[in-house]
Amino acid sequence: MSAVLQTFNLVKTFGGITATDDVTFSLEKGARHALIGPNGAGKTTFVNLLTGVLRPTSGRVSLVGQDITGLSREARVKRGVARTFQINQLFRTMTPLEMISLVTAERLGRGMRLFQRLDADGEAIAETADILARFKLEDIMDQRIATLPYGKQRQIEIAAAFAARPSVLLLDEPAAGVPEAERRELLETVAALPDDVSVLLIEHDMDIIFRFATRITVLVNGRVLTEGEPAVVARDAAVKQAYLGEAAHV
Amino acid sequence: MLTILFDGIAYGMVLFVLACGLSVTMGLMNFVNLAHGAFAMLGGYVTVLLMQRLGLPFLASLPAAFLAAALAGIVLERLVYRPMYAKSHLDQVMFSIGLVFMAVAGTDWLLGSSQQIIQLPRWLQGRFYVLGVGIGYYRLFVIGICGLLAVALQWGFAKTRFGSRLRAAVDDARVARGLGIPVNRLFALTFALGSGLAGLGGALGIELMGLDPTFPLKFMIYFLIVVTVGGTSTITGPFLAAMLLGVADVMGKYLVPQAGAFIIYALMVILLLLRPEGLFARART
Amino acid sequence: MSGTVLEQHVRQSLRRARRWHPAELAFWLLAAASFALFPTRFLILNEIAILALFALSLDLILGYAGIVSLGHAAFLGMGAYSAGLLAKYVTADPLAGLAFGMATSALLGLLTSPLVLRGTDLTRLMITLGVALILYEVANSLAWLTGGADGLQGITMAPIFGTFDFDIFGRTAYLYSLLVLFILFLIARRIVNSPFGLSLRGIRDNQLRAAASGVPVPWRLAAIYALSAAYAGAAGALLAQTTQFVSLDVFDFHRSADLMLVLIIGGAGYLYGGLIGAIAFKFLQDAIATFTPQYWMFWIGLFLVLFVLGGRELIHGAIKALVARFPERGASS
Amino acid sequence: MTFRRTVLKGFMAGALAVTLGCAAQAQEVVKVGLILPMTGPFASTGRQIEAAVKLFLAQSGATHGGKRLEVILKDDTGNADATRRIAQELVVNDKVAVLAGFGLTPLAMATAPIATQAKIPQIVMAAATASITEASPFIVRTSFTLPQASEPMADWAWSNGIKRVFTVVTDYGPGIDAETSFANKFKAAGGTVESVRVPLRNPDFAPFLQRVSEAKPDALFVFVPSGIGAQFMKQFVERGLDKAGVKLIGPGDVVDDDILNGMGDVAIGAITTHHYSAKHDSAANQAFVKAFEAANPGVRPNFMAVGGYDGMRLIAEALKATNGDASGEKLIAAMKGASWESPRGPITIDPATRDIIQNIYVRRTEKVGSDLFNIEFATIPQVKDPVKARK
Repeated sequence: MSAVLQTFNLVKTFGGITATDDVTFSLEKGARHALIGPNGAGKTTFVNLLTGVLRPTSGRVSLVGQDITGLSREARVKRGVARTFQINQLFRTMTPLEMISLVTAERLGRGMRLFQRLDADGEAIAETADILARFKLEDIMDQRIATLPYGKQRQIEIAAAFAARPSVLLLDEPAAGVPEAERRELLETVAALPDDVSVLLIEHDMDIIFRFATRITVLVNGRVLTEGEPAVVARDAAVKQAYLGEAAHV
Repeated sequence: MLTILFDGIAYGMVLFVLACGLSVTMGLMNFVNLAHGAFAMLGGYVTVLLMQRLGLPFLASLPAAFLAAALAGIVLERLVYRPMYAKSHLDQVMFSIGLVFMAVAGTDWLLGSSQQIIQLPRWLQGRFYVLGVGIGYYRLFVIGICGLLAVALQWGFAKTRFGSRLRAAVDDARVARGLGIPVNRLFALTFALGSGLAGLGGALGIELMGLDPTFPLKFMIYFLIVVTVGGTSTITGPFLAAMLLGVADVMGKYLVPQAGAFIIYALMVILLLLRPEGLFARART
Repeated sequence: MSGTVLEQHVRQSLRRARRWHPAELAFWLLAAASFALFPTRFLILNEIAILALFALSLDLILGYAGIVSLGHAAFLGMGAYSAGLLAKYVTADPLAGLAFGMATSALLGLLTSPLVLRGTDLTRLMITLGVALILYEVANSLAWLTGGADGLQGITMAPIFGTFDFDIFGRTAYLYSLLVLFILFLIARRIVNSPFGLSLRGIRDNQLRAAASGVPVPWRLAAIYALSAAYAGAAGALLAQTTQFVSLDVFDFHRSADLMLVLIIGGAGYLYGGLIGAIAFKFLQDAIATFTPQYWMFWIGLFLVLFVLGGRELIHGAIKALVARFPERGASS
Repeated sequence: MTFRRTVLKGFMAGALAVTLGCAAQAQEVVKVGLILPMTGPFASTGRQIEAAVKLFLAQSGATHGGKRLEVILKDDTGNADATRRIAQELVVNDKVAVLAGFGLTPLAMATAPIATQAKIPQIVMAAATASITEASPFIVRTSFTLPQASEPMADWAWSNGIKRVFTVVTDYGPGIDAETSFANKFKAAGGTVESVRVPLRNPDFAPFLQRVSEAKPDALFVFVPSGIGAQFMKQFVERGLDKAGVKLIGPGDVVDDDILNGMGDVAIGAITTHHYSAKHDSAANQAFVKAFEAANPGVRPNFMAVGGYDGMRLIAEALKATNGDASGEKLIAAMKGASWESPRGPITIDPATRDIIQNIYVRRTEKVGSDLFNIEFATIPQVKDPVKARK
């Protein structure tokens, strides 16, 4: 196995506060890697540094050996780093079909085609259909996203990220707030993600973490506290004290 | 040269009194009230009518201008402004432009479209010289009044209970509400005060800026520049912005008359580019 | 691959979104019929067509990309003066003037887009307003070129294609403006239904997600801003050519404010809003100005106030009822 | 004060077109499209002219040369695009035989191509840039030209011991006309001139007057559109320029009769050259002023009114001369050389330029009783527009 996404001594400060403190981290190819930590540990900041929303104060980010520290958000997406958000960020006035079409078109570099007809682009259509089927959105593809149930919206959030055909997928609490009835379907979706996609899962829910993750990194106060296999991390006394102590339902 | 500086300061002072109400309402309710100038015009016309029809002296008509505009502010805030707070900026802009149109045409219909003229009392006419700098009595009077007002406002804003509540509400209306501050009533009062000040400014400005029904349209841009450049969270911000604008405008016309109003608009765009939050706004995280 | 049945469905669904609704066909048939129906009203019809094109231009940025502007007159004026000056000093050919006006406006849009594409809505409103005012002052002070406050005099247009002369009844002018409007409308319709148009709606809906989906947001916005500027420039060029006169008024604030009103009346984000708004606005203005020539501004103002306070739902309800069932994403408010 | 009058006028203006329109259907009608700024900053111009036009029709009747004159009043708000569109609509839809009015130079210029294309006389009753009559062979002017009024001022100033003049004019056609014609003439006589131009929409004269005050000239030559004259006057005095011995001179626009009384004593002593004063000493003028004030209580006719009055008379006279033939070429031919005694004195339409030839008077603003008037004390007879005369 080789590293896909790596950071080296990543630091981010806001004023006097250090949100990310010297994080060196590596995501292996095909990994199911969980990033956990108590609230305010700097998980979101870290994800924002990985995806280019924020620029680090110092340190580097690299993707398959290439430095991407200076690249914009959209350039990173083009290179294969996609993400979902903790709070849904959807094109609410669109239908799932339109939203997936948009991402697909961008991936295929059609974004500046002013006169292309959407229904005349076979390659894009095939790809869109594939995503819709994979995420079981066929039946609702023509309904306005804003009117769909929350669990479906969460599904679309993941589908939209996946439609960018990433090699690295960052899932920010994918099941947060999803009602029990829709939860199973959503977890199946996550489980069914193809093996060649490396997944970084930011999660609170230990149930989900132990179900999917093969590796865990614990972030506390912006630093990496420890990293290892789930069983090992779960036994770690420092982790228990810093984190698991609060969330007792292991 | 110094005379021009003096003129610019007088001009800026009037602009400040005209616009400061707008800056507070914008900060407090996040509401874009382009019709602010209509209240100023009301104050101006009240002064003109009182002086011409009832023969009231100039000084006595100034408080009347303030009161009339403040009263109009209270009534309109209650009746038509309140439902607008929840709407988008764009809707607010359209709404208040509509009010401006109504004010302009309504004034034209009632009082005619000509420039209004008032006769200042003798002791405010003419000028004197200090070290070769010509100082107009009226401009000195305006600077005096507006300066006092600015100091009083700053004091009221910083030191009184009303002021501290207002500051809290401007900072974060939701939190202030949670603390039991009656934000709506506070706002109604502020709106009235701001409108009244605009009315007073309109009255003081007749001699300097003229007064005709198109006043709210002509000066809307100036008010907006003061507010956007000065920021909405302090008194000193709009004050400095008004001074800057007044002096730059007058100086610009004096030094490069052919550039006209070009200078101040360019200034506004440049300042907004450098500091989109307003030149004197507090940094917020 | 999940088989071709789903692909077929996807294809059909995408096609359905761009297919012509019967109401649209009826709209354009009526527009064409107006030519025969109102032979004495060509002048106002011409003004409507130009205003509609101008509103279409604003709709492209406001309705499709969510950019507010209180200074769209900057591009109208740029197009008008460019076309007027070209006709006066270089060539009187209308189509050359149209192209030139569009090009200069697009360039202006591209140059000013970095200013406009930052900050909040309020900052945008102010900056667009400021840019238009600056251009007003520039045009005013370049009196040797633009005629300053006296307006640009002495424009005479050559016949279109060398055959159709601009007549005093405005017949050629209206036909010309209507055709330009129609062609540019077709292009706009094609564009908003393209991947590019889809990405704009994405930006309007959610910039965060758009960027996370690989859309280069600033570049797309700059592109649509320049395109919208070109449309406004075309409207300006038509104005200059059909009235054979340009005054500083084209840069004036009330142009931008009226335009906003037009689009708000018609509703943004489905291309027809500007057209319907322009028709309603002009007839309203004409009707009011006929029975009270002096104070129409008051009634326009009252209309605006009532409209924002709650009349909008009424009118848009009526429009929607008229069009029966517009495609779902239609009149998104 | 102005309230009731304005309301009344509003109704009348609206009613004018309607009532005249209905009453005149039976007889053969010649329509006159009267386009004026009735709203906006130049509304006073429109109202003066409209009142004068109505006065003429009331006095002389509407029937001339066997045809009934019908006036259709339209408001262009002082916006040139609107003027042009209204003119076109009047020609195409209302089939007017004559276009009249035109409060500002751009408005007249924008309409000129319509007059040419439709071959319809365009009677300019107010706008005063010299070049207007050259914009179309169908334009005839009954107001004045700024060079016509400004050049005599240069002569008067030079012969009265003024050597250095500072000019302040509004930055648009008429202002530039006034500045250049005065400056050229005055320099040719040997004087020195400094100039500054004020933007058309300008809230504050202070910075411009400050320049004047520092230059300490013998006289300040000023042109501003009537209406903002009062504001200018006040600031002139406020800046102490009168006490510093700077004489205020210029064409008569700044001491417009319409608003002169409202200016107060600051206006006293201004020397102006113009073609009309409400105090012009002639029987024709006294009758005109009396009738005008009777019909419009509280309003004094100004130079705009006399332009409108004579303009309407010109149309009537031309129609009489052609025996009711309202074709454009015939009317224009009849107008050329027309001559009569106007309230302002003897006037003639120059057959060569279609511009007006008239007396220019030198006046001083003085108090007569409790009112301010421009008292004429010298006459330059039969002045042609000097710009076109030189060609």
